[in-house]
Amino acid sequence: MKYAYYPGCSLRGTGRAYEESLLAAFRLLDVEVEEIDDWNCCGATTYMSVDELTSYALASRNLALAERDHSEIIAPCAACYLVLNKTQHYIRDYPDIKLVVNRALDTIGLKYRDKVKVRHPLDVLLNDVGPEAIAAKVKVPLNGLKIAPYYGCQIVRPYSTFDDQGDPTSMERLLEACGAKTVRYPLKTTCCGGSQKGTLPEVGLDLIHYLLSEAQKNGAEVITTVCPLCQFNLESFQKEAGERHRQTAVPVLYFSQLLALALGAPADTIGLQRGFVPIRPVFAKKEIAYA
Amino acid sequence: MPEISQLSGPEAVRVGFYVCHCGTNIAGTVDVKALAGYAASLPRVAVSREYKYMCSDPGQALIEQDIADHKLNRVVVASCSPLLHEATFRRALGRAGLNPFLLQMVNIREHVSWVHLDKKAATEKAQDLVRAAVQRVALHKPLQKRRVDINPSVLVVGGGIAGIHAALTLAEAGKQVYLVEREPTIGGHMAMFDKTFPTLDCAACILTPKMTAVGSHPNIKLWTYSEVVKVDGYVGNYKAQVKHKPRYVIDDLCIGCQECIAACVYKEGKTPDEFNLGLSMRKPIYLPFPQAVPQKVVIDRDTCIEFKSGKCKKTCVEACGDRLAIDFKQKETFDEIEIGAIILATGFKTFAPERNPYCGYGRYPNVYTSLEVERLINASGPTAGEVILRDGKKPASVGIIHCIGSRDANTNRWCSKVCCMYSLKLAHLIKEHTGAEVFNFYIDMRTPGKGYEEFYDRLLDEGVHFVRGRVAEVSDWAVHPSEEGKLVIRAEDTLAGFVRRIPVDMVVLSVGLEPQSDAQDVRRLFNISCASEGWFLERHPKLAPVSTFTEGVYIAGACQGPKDIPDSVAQAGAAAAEALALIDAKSVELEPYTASILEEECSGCKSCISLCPYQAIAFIEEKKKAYINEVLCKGCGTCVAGCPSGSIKQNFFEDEEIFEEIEGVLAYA
Amino acid sequence: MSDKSPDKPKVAFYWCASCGGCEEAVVDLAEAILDVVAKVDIVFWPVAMDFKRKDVESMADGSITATFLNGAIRTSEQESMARLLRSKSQLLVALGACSHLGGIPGLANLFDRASLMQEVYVHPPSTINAEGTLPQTHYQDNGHSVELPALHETVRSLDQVVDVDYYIPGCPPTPKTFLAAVQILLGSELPVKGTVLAPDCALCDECPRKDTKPEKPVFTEFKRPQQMLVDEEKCLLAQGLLCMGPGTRSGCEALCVRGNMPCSGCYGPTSRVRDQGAKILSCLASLVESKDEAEIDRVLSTIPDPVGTFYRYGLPGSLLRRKKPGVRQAPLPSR
Amino acid sequence: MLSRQPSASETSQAKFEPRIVAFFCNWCTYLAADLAGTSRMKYAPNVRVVRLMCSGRVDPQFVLDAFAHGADGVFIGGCHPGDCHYQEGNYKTLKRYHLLKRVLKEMGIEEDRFRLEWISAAEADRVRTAINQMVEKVRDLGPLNLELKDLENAYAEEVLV
Amino acid sequence: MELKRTIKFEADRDPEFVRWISHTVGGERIRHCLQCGLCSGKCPLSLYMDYTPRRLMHLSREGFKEEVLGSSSIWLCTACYACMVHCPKSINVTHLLYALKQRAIEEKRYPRRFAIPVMARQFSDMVRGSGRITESWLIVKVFLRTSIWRLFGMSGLGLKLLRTGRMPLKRERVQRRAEIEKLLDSVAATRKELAI
Repeated sequence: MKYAYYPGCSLRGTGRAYEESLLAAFRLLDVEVEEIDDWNCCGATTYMSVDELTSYALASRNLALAERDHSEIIAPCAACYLVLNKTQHYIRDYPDIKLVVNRALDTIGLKYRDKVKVRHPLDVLLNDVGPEAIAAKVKVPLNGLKIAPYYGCQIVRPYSTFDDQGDPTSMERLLEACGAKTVRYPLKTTCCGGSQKGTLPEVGLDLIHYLLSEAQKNGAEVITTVCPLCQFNLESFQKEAGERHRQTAVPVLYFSQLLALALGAPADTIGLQRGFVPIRPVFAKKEIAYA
Repeated sequence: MPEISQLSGPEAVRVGFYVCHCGTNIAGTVDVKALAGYAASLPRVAVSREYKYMCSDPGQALIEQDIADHKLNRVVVASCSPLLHEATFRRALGRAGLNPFLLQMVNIREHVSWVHLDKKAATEKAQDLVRAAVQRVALHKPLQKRRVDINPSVLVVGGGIAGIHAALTLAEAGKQVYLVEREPTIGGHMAMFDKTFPTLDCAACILTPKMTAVGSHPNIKLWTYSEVVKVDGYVGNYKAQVKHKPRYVIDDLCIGCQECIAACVYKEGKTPDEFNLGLSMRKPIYLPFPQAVPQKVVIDRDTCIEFKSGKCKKTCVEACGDRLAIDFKQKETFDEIEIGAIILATGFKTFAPERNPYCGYGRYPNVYTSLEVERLINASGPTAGEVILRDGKKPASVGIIHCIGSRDANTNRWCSKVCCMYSLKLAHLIKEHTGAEVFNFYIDMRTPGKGYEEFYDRLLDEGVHFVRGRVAEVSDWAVHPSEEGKLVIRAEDTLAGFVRRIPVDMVVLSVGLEPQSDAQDVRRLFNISCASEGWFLERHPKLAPVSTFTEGVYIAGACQGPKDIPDSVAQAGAAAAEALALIDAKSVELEPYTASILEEECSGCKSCISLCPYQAIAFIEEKKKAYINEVLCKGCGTCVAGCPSGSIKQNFFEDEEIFEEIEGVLAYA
Repeated sequence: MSDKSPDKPKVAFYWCASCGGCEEAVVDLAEAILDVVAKVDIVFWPVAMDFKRKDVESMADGSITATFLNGAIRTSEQESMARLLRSKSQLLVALGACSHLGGIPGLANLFDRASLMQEVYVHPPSTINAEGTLPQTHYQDNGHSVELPALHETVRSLDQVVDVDYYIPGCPPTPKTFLAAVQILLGSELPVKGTVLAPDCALCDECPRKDTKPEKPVFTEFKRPQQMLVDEEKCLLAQGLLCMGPGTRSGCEALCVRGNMPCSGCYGPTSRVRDQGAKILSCLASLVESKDEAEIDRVLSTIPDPVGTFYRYGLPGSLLRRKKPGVRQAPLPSR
Repeated sequence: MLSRQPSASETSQAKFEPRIVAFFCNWCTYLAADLAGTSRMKYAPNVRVVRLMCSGRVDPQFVLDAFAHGADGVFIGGCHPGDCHYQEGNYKTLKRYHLLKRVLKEMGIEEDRFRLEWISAAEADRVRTAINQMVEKVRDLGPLNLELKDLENAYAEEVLV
Repeated sequence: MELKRTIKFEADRDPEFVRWISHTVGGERIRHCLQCGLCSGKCPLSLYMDYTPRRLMHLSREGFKEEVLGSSSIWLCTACYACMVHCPKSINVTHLLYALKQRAIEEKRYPRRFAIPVMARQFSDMVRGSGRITESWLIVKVFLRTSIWRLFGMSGLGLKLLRTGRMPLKRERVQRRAEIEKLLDSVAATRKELAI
């Protein structure tokens, strides 16, 4: 089966490494994806918070476009994943929203039939590919690299059904299949501050600090994320957080970067150079012989 | 009684119609005047009236008077559900000399006025239902209830405090009681407690005398380590099969000396002790607790070396000596009993806090459930009554978190009713035993009961902290130096209006009460219903709280819903009294809704025979016809619907009666 | 047909939508027919003697003692003949399954008239009818005009058109059933109006294989006779054949079963049943062995055509009477 | 601002009110409907309940009779499989339902007009939602118009070819 | 010490607001709130809030509109959904906070140059124009309209992003931009027609 692929705006900006590494991993695992033709902004949480109806209409255009050729959409960005899912729920639950959306789509010759399923790459990798299949294809074992997976909020809450909302483990299972060790720490689904870091910068710092320090306290050498905004928040403000609380730097990667690396993708093709905290010394320490 | 045969032609039918206002319960939504007027316009209706409360004495008298004055021979009452007052109005007909089954009730309260808002639509619906009833009742025939004798013995299932009390009450009244308990001892949850609220009297002191009384009562047959596996029959005449699990110790020979336990090849216990919730270890041969009734040891075949390898030295057998009570070859056995009534007192289970990962149970060793703390506090418990943590230290601060698995849409929606009070009790006992600072995190403090609020007041006086807020998280990560090495409880102090983090050494989770995990199997076995949560369903929440929809089966204690000890005992007494009332009537009337074969018309096709789950239908070879044994028939009507030539009829639910009803509701203008 | 009448009773036969088999059954009375004929005057029997409609029209109302009408009502002509005969007759007897319940022609109620016309006159492989010409009720040519009876949208049993006094069931009624019915009608006391003149017990009662029927027949598959070698002794239902006997009135002496074929229900339901198909359906479905929904569906799917099976002779006489009409056509201008 | 007020699209025209005949077993669904009442749940007033002791008493004739007499839908409510007060009457219902559904389909009666639902004595809310759903579905389908007296008229007025 | 009257009168309550909140999408169950405070406890931002989410629930259902719309809490929500998925009464707390935020913007109840509404405005303009968001330009525009100084304060970070190729200056666009406009126009039209 070929999945529809919805990158969303962030994966073309701050989250480029996410897209680069995820697509590389998909290629190496024979997961076929096809980018949705002429997709548009999902409506994102910011839009949703001020003008919901419009955001549903925007999201539904992507759903309707995907539905023409596909039965499942992969949406890697947490915000996009949430918005697309929420749109589906609301169109089902509220007739008014359905009416607005249907009319709007009608004006551009599209129709939404509620036939497409929105899925996160973690879900696809875990349930469609499977950790065993991944383990079998690992070329560069991660040699017990200690990883603190950070899930953040929006891929586990409120709509995700593929993992536990309080204690998700899908990233652990995938990364352990690649030979890494994962560390248990209490904050893996606690909010990083989200877009507040951009609008009310002071607020997010404490949150970021607790996250980083708890992960490190439990032995993490690397933190992995599934969301461009989380990744950005966790790695960009380590210095500021450090000034406040005394803190050592820790690399923050997308889980897909480590996955692709383990599957044998060359390091320079999966956006490793785009991180602010250098990762190569960590790999060197762990004697990870990446390509 | 008037001769009904003379009423055979439809012209002779005279219907009296009565609509009840039920105060404003019905009249508020259904236009009762219009309804009475409408009924009066229907064919065969001789009298049509509306009245404030039809079920009241004057209401019933009205019907009786009309039957005499207007020569009524059919009655339709539009009021509440027939399950509530059909019997009432049938008796009224009986008093007026009319066969009670010439009545039809129309449910315009539960099915109309209470569920609709639009008065016009509700009134129309009521009219349709009334028209159907008037059409149907014309076809009603006089019926006689069947009377059957009642077996005077009673089966009590479950040997917790409710089952014990019910069994003793019945036994004292001279009835034969079978008490079946699936654990090796009776006593239930109450036996695990240390003190009981609010009086703080010792649970063992008040429970063990009752347990012993059960064990020795001549009228009680006590079967522990046993389960009811099959139930047949009907009110007054139930048959049950009881399975006795092998304890590998012969009941009659074991004298409870426990020498075998001391002699076991295991010098120390290696198996988590169920009674102490795994806080201590027991051997493969054990007595659940010192006051267990019966005082008979039991062998756990999963951990006993003899069962695992067959190569044990069997020092237990040696120790038992001439008594020869140990029998590794014991098999399960069965008993068949006949009883007239059944009391279910199967109790509850406590909420498993793993289901709520935020409270840290299973992740942090110093997070305990309330039941575990009961055992810690209990003098005969694993720590001999000392409240100490797993590392042996005494806690200096303790957080008691209420409503774990209660009042939560994500787990159980109900209030477990007993947790506030037992949390107060534990707070008091922990403070008494350790002197620790104790914090109670509660949502609402619920202390309705004699002496309960006073107990709360006492706790406030003792200096226990009360933080009103549902705990969001128990964790071990520190934000503040004072939190290092502690469990941190995070909750909004809703009375203060901000979020607090409170570090403690020990967390006690006040777990809620849940239906037993096999409640659904048990209720199927006894043919009763469960409420959606899984609690056994009573016949009426107020007026028949210990009866069920299956005649002769009663419920007592926490199997019906969360209950504390006084409530469980009261209910057990009530259930015993209901059972006594049934038995002492010596016989009981059964509804006459049975089916019968029209012998002339039956073609003997045998299609019906296998449709009956009660083997009530037999094929009579000589006549080549089917025959229904009325005593065995329970009146479901499945065979009636399945007879391809229409040759079975069911009393009160004859085809033509139902067709009239269907066409009646649809025959609107 | 009272004995007090000085004249011999006057009897009529008529034939509407049917195959003619019922009148064949009358002829099949063989010698016995002579006894009957001796007792009555046949005043109208188009299939045997030359009568015209005007002969009937000229009779006085109620002058025919009994009319035996076979066939369902399908056309305008049949309806008008039924009404005419009703008014001329003291007793109107529906003869045979078609007039009793609608019969085989009644299965047309699964379709609407327009699609039937297409099916018969336009689509058959043996027909070339590119213009889609359909029969007309009215045709004019050369100053002459021809009228043809019109086809109704719905097939009806006789009693859905006119009042019926008695019914003789069967497709066709066996000679024995017919004779017994005539004897009842010639007897001194007439049965209650509306009576079906056959025993009111289901067919199993007189089935020669009755004793071989098990007490717990269960079904895991329904078979058709061509799919198996049919045991000639054993109950057909027990062999998995869909026999309508348990839900069908007796009187035929289980002719089909004796011929190793399952009963297909032509005698209709007993008097206690309003819908023969629903009842046999209820009986057979409840004897399906499984409790699993998918398996239940599988077993029941071995009945390929439930309506055609359970309502073979009685669709118009059933509770639903016909397939729910689609969008009703707009009325055409009247002739 | 987005709200759940009935929108113009919902209230613009007078609705067709379907008539639905329901057969409820005495022990589960009828009790659940009673409970819906005592819980004061509100649901559509379009259903007329006929009480039977067991859903196994529902003769397929009753269903057909209801349709033939003007019902726009028929609803059967029984105990959950395995929970029948009479052990397995509801399984008989299930089997009859499956076959009857096929007959109804062949007879042109839409599937949504005939529904079997297992509702235990405790599931009052399910009574409410099942009835509301069914009423909505049947409302969307429109009147069935099978009522016999209508049919008689229809036959009489039938247009001839 | 300055004294302030804190008493509230019935006239301080806004019944229209109550009606609105309980009928708004997500507000269906607000009356069920039992004020347990779990939402506040779960909220990662509640440590900054003037009114905890729990208090907002109660103030809203009682109609204290001034307090609710004037609260900083509604701007602090990051939509992490922790309150919502754990609410013991299944109240859609996050959705409600969205609704309050929208209402506050509609009624222009926010500080001048407050970043969030500005960001939303910029966001929607950019979507209308391009169909997609180019983060770099969005951030620049937001800071230009709120605090130009912060833009300079952040320049270090911006440079880092530029250097790692994560801040492309090329604007992302959909090809069929007319479709986006039609879509948005249709939503506006329907909204007007149905008055929602």
